Amino acid sequence: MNALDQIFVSTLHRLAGFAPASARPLVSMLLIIAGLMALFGTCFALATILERKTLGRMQNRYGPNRVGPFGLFQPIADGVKMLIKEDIVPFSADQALHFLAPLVLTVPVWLAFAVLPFGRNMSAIELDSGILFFFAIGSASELAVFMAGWSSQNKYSLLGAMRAIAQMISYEVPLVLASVPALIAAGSLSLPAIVQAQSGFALGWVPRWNVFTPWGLAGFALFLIAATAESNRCPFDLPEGESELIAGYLTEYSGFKYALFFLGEYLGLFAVTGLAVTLFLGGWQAPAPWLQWLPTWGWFALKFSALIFLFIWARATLPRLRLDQLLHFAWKFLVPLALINLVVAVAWCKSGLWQFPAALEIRWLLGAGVLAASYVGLGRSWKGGYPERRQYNYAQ
Amino acid sequence: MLNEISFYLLAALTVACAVAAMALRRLVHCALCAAAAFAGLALIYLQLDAEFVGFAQLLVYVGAIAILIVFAVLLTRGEEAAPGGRQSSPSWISGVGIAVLLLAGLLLPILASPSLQHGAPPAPVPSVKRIGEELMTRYVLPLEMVGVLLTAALLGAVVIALREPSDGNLPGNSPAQQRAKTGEAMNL
Amino acid sequence: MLGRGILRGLIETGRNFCGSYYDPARLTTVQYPEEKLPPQENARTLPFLVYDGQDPLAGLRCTACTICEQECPAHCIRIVKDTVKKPDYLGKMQFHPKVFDIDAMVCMSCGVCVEVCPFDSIKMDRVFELAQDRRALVLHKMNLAKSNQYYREIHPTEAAAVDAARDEEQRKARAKKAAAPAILTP
Amino acid sequence: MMNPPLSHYLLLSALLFSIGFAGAVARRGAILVLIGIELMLNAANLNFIAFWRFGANPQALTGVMFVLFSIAIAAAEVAVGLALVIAIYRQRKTTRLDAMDSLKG
Repeated sequence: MNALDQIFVSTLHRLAGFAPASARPLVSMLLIIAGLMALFGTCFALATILERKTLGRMQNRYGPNRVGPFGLFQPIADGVKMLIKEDIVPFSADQALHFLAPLVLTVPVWLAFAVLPFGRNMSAIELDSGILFFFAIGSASELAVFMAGWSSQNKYSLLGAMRAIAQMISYEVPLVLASVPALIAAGSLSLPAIVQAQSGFALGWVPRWNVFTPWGLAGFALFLIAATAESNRCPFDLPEGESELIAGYLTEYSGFKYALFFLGEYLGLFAVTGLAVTLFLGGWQAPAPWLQWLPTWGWFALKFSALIFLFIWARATLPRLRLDQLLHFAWKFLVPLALINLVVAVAWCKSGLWQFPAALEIRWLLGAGVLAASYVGLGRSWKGGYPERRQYNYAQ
Repeated sequence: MLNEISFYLLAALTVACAVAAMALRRLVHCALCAAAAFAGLALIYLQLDAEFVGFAQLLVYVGAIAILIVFAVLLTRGEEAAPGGRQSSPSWISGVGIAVLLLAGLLLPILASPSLQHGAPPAPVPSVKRIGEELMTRYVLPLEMVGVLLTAALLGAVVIALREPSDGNLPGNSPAQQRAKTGEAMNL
Repeated sequence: MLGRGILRGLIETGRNFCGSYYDPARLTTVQYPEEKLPPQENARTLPFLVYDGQDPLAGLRCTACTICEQECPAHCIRIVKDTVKKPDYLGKMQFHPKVFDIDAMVCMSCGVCVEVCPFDSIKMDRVFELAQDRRALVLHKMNLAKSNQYYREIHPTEAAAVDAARDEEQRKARAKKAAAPAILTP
Repeated sequence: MMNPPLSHYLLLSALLFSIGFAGAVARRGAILVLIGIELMLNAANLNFIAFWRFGANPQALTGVMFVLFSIAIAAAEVAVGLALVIAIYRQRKTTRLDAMDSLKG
């Protein structure tokens, strides 16, 4: 374990060494919290600017490049603008809830980072049921969305909140179902154990990541789709679609509370991307044996930014889904596919004991065949499956 | 020492939220305080080193049941528009009285019996694997039955709450619409 | 197969993203203040008065015939005739405008004044950076007058045609003048 | 790292139980009665976990199992209960329990 790889862990121990022995765990935990918040704070700032620049580049334009070199000071300008803007609270709003909603949204999201393994023994807390903690924290954000929608006391934000909750609940099911195969393969709920289970290289050079197994690939795709929906991002950003309901549950918020909501949304995206990297892309494992000298947290950061680019890419390309198509898609396509994927994953793990020569290739083809067949089968019922013509009784 | 402070703090928070959930006038605030009480309880489970149960409680109660309650409150909002009469039944004094008697009935044996005063044994090593094995070996029948029960509850809830055409005068159910739905020509 | 459309879309935006770094066709933005698009030849914003020679006042082609003032749909032109007459390019004695105001706020750059002007004295300009801190947007004769060279620069073909026609008329007038004295003398 | 004695946990769960009971009995709104019942259920769960933690043999996960199943069943119960409340509200435009006396003799 070279020094560069453990640089953060050793600096943490050195810094925590200054504190008296009794307060050492507390001080080291505070240092970790400060480090994580600083890291993901700058990540949030960078993400806003990189997203707008990448969106621009994908639409044949530059993206913000006026504030600072290549527009890198744009997040500072946005931050200052957000702080300076007046924080208007509607008169009829439910003051207490209106104030609490952004807090209840962002605080749990910060907690979700505690459990992600950023590098070799670099996860804040190694919980035995880490992933259950992650999903429990993730589900608290729906309550915050409801509080935001309800406390603004206006029709549009309540409708936006209802849509957002309906979407987040119906996409939490495929999200959890898509992550279960990775747990089965690793045989444990704790994230560092899942990453450990993906170490090593099959056939000498193929890393043993979950994404290189048939059920892993399908699970990874399902997980990403459900993740975009969980964090209300582009193809599924109906609740805060500007053209739809002004800004959905964010309508009555301005100034710093609005910025907090955005921080919450981006942190939710980072947390779920971190989980996707841990579950399917082998966390901080190096992709090839001769690349293992690079620091492990470097690999995590690389995969993390690749996935973030994928989310931004989807946002630049895909049009917004209507609410009934969105829910239709979740319940009638993602959930059945996730269940089939679960069955294939169990069959894959059980068939690990086959010893005859081409066992791996046969298992791979079998799994991929079943999944492709079910994908095409379910897809056919979905292709062009516009819901039946709605009868507008008044409009006739 | 840290454990005791955290326990008393969490206990106070949970009881306060529970009382608020029962006493507040506006239903939405009650529902949210109830969610806070459930979350407080989940933290107490964590403090008791029951990790898996704490997260399960957080996931099921705060993530799902609180939203269900809040949705139910929203779907039956006609009530608040006409705040006829007081929130609690006329004989609420006796209700609370019985509750206090119940509390006293519970407290006396707890405080009296010496066997309950002992401290905690060393923390058991948390292992989800043990829970998994237990679920799959000794409790496999209850697990399947709970699965069946949940499916039945899911379908039952949907069927009960589904909007039947024969309901009261709802927008989509006026006689004119009825005929339209049954395909009779509506000569406009 | 479900998802083919999504993939094609992703590939297209992906090519946009990569292409924007090397292929000019995929990055068409003009950074306005630094780079400027060459304006089109038939672009028009506000009218201006053309003058020949060097002195803007003396060489002004406008003969204050007020046709443009009457024809202007937005009524944004105001002309006050001068009393003294001066010879124009054909030697004929013509009036000249003492005051020639165009209210730039009202002018909708329709170009009707250019069409109706018999003396080719008012043409459409191309300059669009008119923002200023003062409210003085009534353009007086002095700021309206611009040389013929400028006109030839901004509308080359049109200016060439106008100059050719004017030279033709001047040549015909000079020829007529050369022929006319023969009649008078005998 | 002294843990508070077992009796404190039992006091807390008794307190929660009585609060839930008081709410269920005293309040008129059907949804509030359901919340009260939820609180009573949670109080019972707390007892199980407290006895499991302070019990002689924490390896036997009976308490934890019981609470897991109780949470699942409580979720099912709330779902059906709220569906009933909504169905009744749709019929009678009220959730006040004392207005639902059509079966009274």
